[in-house]
Amino acid sequence: MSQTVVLGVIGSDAHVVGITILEQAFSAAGFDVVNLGVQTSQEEFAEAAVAHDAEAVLVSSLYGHAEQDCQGFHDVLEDHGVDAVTFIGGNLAVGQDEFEQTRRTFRELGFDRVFDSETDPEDAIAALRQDLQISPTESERATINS
Amino acid sequence: MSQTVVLGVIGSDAHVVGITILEQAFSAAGFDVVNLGVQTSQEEFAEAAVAHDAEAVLVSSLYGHAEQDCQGFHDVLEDHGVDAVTFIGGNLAVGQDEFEQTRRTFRELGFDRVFDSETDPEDAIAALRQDLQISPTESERATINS
Amino acid sequence: MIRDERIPSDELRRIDEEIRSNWPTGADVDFEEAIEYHESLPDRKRFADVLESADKPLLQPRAGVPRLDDQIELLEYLHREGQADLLPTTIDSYTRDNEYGKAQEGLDKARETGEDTLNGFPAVNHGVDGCRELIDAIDAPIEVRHGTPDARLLAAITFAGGFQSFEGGPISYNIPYTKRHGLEETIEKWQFVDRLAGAYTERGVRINREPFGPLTGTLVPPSIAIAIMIVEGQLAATQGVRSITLGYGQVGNVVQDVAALNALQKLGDEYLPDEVVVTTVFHEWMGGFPPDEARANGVISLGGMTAAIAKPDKVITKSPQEFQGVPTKEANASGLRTTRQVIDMAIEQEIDIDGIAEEQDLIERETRCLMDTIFEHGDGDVVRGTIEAFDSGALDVPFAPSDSARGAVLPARDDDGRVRIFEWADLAMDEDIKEIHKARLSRRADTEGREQSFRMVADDVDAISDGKLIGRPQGDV
Amino acid sequence: MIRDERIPSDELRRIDEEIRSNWPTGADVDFEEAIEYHESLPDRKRFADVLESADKPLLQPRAGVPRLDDQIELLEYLHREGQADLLPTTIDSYTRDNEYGKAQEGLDKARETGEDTLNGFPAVNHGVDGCRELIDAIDAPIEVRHGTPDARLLAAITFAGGFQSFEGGPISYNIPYTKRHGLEETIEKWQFVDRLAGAYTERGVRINREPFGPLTGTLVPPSIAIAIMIVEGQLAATQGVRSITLGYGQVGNVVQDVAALNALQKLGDEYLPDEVVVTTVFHEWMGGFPPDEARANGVISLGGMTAAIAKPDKVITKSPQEFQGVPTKEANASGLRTTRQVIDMAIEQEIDIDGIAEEQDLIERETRCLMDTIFEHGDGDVVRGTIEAFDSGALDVPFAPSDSARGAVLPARDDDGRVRIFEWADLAMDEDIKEIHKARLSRRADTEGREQSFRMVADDVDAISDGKLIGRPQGDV
Repeated sequence: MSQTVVLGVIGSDAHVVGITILEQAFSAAGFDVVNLGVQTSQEEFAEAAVAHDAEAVLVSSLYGHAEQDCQGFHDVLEDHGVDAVTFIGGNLAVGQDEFEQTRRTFRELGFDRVFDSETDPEDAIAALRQDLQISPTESERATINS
Repeated sequence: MSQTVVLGVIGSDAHVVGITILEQAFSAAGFDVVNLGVQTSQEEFAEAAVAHDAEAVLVSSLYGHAEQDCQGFHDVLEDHGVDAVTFIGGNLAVGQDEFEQTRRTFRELGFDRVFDSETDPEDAIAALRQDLQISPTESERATINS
Repeated sequence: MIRDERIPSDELRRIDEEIRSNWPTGADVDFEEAIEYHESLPDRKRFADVLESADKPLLQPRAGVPRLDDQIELLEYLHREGQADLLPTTIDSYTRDNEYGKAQEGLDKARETGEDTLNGFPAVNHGVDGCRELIDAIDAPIEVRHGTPDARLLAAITFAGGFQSFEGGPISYNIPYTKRHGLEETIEKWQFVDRLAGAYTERGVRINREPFGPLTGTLVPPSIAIAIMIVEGQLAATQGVRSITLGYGQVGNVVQDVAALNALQKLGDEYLPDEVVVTTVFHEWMGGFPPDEARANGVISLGGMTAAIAKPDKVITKSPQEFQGVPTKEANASGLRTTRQVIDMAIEQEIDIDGIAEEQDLIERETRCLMDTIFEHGDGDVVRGTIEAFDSGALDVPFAPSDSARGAVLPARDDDGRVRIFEWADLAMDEDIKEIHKARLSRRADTEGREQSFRMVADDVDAISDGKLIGRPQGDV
Repeated sequence: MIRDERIPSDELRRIDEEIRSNWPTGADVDFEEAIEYHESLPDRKRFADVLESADKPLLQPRAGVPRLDDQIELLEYLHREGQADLLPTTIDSYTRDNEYGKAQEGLDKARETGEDTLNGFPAVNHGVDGCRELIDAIDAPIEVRHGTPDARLLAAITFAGGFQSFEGGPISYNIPYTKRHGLEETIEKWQFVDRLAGAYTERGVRINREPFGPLTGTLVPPSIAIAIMIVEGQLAATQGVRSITLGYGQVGNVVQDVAALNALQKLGDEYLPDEVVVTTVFHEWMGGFPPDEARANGVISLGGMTAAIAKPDKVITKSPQEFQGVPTKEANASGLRTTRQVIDMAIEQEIDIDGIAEEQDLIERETRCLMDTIFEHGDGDVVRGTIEAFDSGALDVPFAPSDSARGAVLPARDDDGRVRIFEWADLAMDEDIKEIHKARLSRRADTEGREQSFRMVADDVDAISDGKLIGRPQGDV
């Protein structure tokens, strides 16, 4: 049975190219992809995750306001009873100099993995496969993220 | 009877394009042109003016050292008994911001007319025709030079 | 249910009054007085005439800042130092969302602090008089550029304010710009904009209209862009517009770009009514730019070279600072001059490249397939047909953020760098054309020793900013 | 009376010892030890191999500063930030005049004050060890570029110092560079340089030799440049050189430039012995540049575009600061990256322009006329033929400052921007070819409504720096 991932660009962000490519990549990798498109609210992510019984929620953001758009996101997911793996990726801060700092910020917000905008779709797919099959140790996780 | 002009690039300067064009322009305008080419010394100008009984000596300089190269030039001409009209043109100073200052400098060195590097050959020809036929007033001269 | 029909005069007046009441500056619009103002403008400020009578491609940058005096200074600079032939006024994002109150706050703050708190010129807030101060100050024609789904009030004020060219359209300012505006809704709103431009036109003030050709700016197959340009041209013509500039965004393959511009002009002339003067505008590369001014200048120059060969009526230039967003005025002028130098050095040369006619023929056939499906979907009505065709996926735009388009079609470059369609989804296209694309992409796959896959699409999206045209696998081929 | 004959070994040794005694550093040259040093260099520093095995045009800038550490830093920068494939070391003017004493003073002063009192790297003064420090430090092949009529000591020291490529030749470093050096004199000196390169080649160290193609850099008709390249290639081959890179300077007309590069490769292969590997180098525009970096980038990009189509083995790049003389290292790297971006975006595209074959045919016919006249003037000896042909004016270079060339031939652009010959003087050319040029120039005269005259020549010389290719009369046509 194939696994379902919900995909979207959060907030008022209208950058569509990245998620279009992710949609194709995850579909080709055998996932059922629900692509919510651009300008997706926290509630829309949560509702779609419930409706499709999603194993993973993949959030994209490219316009630099991700931190603001993701405040309380995991509370909303919890309120809807969503217990999915959550990834976020893109240009997550206006300055990209200190990505480790950005990663910490989004891990603290509740995301399981944090990717920068240079990440290949294949890396995200490999990471998700790992997360959905076996619970990786912290050290493995660190290796894949870096 | 056509009139003879001696033409050359003074000093160690090897810029040949300008005098090649001047040679053509003055020839086409009916002058007999003696083109001494690049890297011509003060003595070579003077000797050629004598040998060809030149009405005019046209000096070109494009590498920014004209003032140095022309020190004492009119003394050398006088020593050889040359009584020709003398023009100089080109990039006559390293900074071209104050061309009026440059013009004064070369007028003081003894040149009858001083042209910047943007001057059309036609303007130099018109000026020479005037100088060889009638003695222009100072005001006319100023008009043509400007 | 809206159709491609001219808005009656009384309906035009009714909507005009209604939308002008949305914001106080709307009250200052007086059509008759505006006609007089336009008639008072010198020939060199008449956009349509200047564009249509030019004997070489005219250059136009993008530029907009909130304060009037700054905007005047900026446009004067680009005119003087960039030698721009035509000037723009780019509108801010709040105005694009019809949030005139927020735009006013931003403008007030900009006036107080001197900082640019808006990303463009809020023309509605500046009102008719503010616009005219700009028109009076600048010694060249100026176009309004924006990205507004509902641009009715903006049009009413800027037309009365003396602007004679207005970018956008119901598809081209919907599909790439917004998620939730329905196509029927934006078509209705733009019918008003075009009808208003038509009303000026009837009185001898030909307002130039320019559909936004690059669409999503990312590897848009030429035929899709051209079909949408023709549709928007037809809609504008129905409402009385008589000067229409169809747009196209550079894909970076010279043969395909020249062929596309040729096809755009030819099909535009063919599909639009005879009384419309059709011109073309070429947008320098609208995709991702290299994060390096030197390399960006190379991208800009390739655009200039293409323009020198295809000779569109207008070129919208990019700046070497494209990567970092809004350029300084110096960089903006620099992009203009680099483009000008390349065009002026190359345009007198006879550069006839093999294969342009064949590529143009392919683009024309594809475009006709799309126009035919629109016609069929709408039983002959282009408005209905466009809505239904987007709805069925028979018409589609790659990478479209809008819910009004499927965004299921995916492009990829072939082995020569031309943009082909890799994923057709439900796009209405003859099978033999699909076979041609497939064969071309298959050749690329062979060259690269990999399967045709979405991976090529992803690689191609990044290729130019990475310094190449085609997204080959790492390690080269 | 010198002829095109190989210098015998004992004569080579005699001259070598003599010239090495001209300056103290000459004593450090030991041929056998130098061979060992060259053999120790990694493949990626072997100039001929790297150039000849490249699968796309390699880029090389110009650069030279007096101090060794500064030169290392400069080349490292251009390699890293400019992504130059091949690096240069440009020699200072005193060394070019064999004034090693003055060069030493300048170098000493540069070392004391940190200021660059020389306009290049005085390789003779740095000596064999100094050169090797540079070769060791830089992870790419490096060429010596100069402009020296008598480059014998420079060659002896730089070859022993590990350089494997050496620009120049007896005509190309005489005619455009100096007034009073006789051609017979420079040929004799360069026979030694080539013979020394040949001696290394015999031992497996293939020194690449590169005649300077642009000559006077000002509207040089392609066939004149190509004929001189072939002659210098022949002279080098006679002395045992086996890797020869023939040069050509962009004239700015894409069709003519591509045709000329094609003809250069073809005729080079044909006229030079089979054992010579012939490659080509394309110099970006060597004439006057616009006094504006933005416009200069346009000129540079047109060069990149031409290179992408013609695919020469090497491109010598210009910088956007060309107008003001020696560029900063940043501007130098910027010219490299702009060129790289244009080439990489365009090179995979199939861009076959009509008329290239015809233009190439014309260039080849013209070149053969010149080669024939050289052969005839020399009774079959290329050295004698060259000297006599220049003497009679049957061979000539426009705008030549040297007394060794008449400099009576004058070029002008035709209506398409191709460089034609307006004033033939005594140049040996078939009448039907002259008629073709005349007809092309006549068409331009008609377009411009003026007579063919020297005025066109003057206008064309300034045209590119004024922003156009063709020097049309003011007010345009």
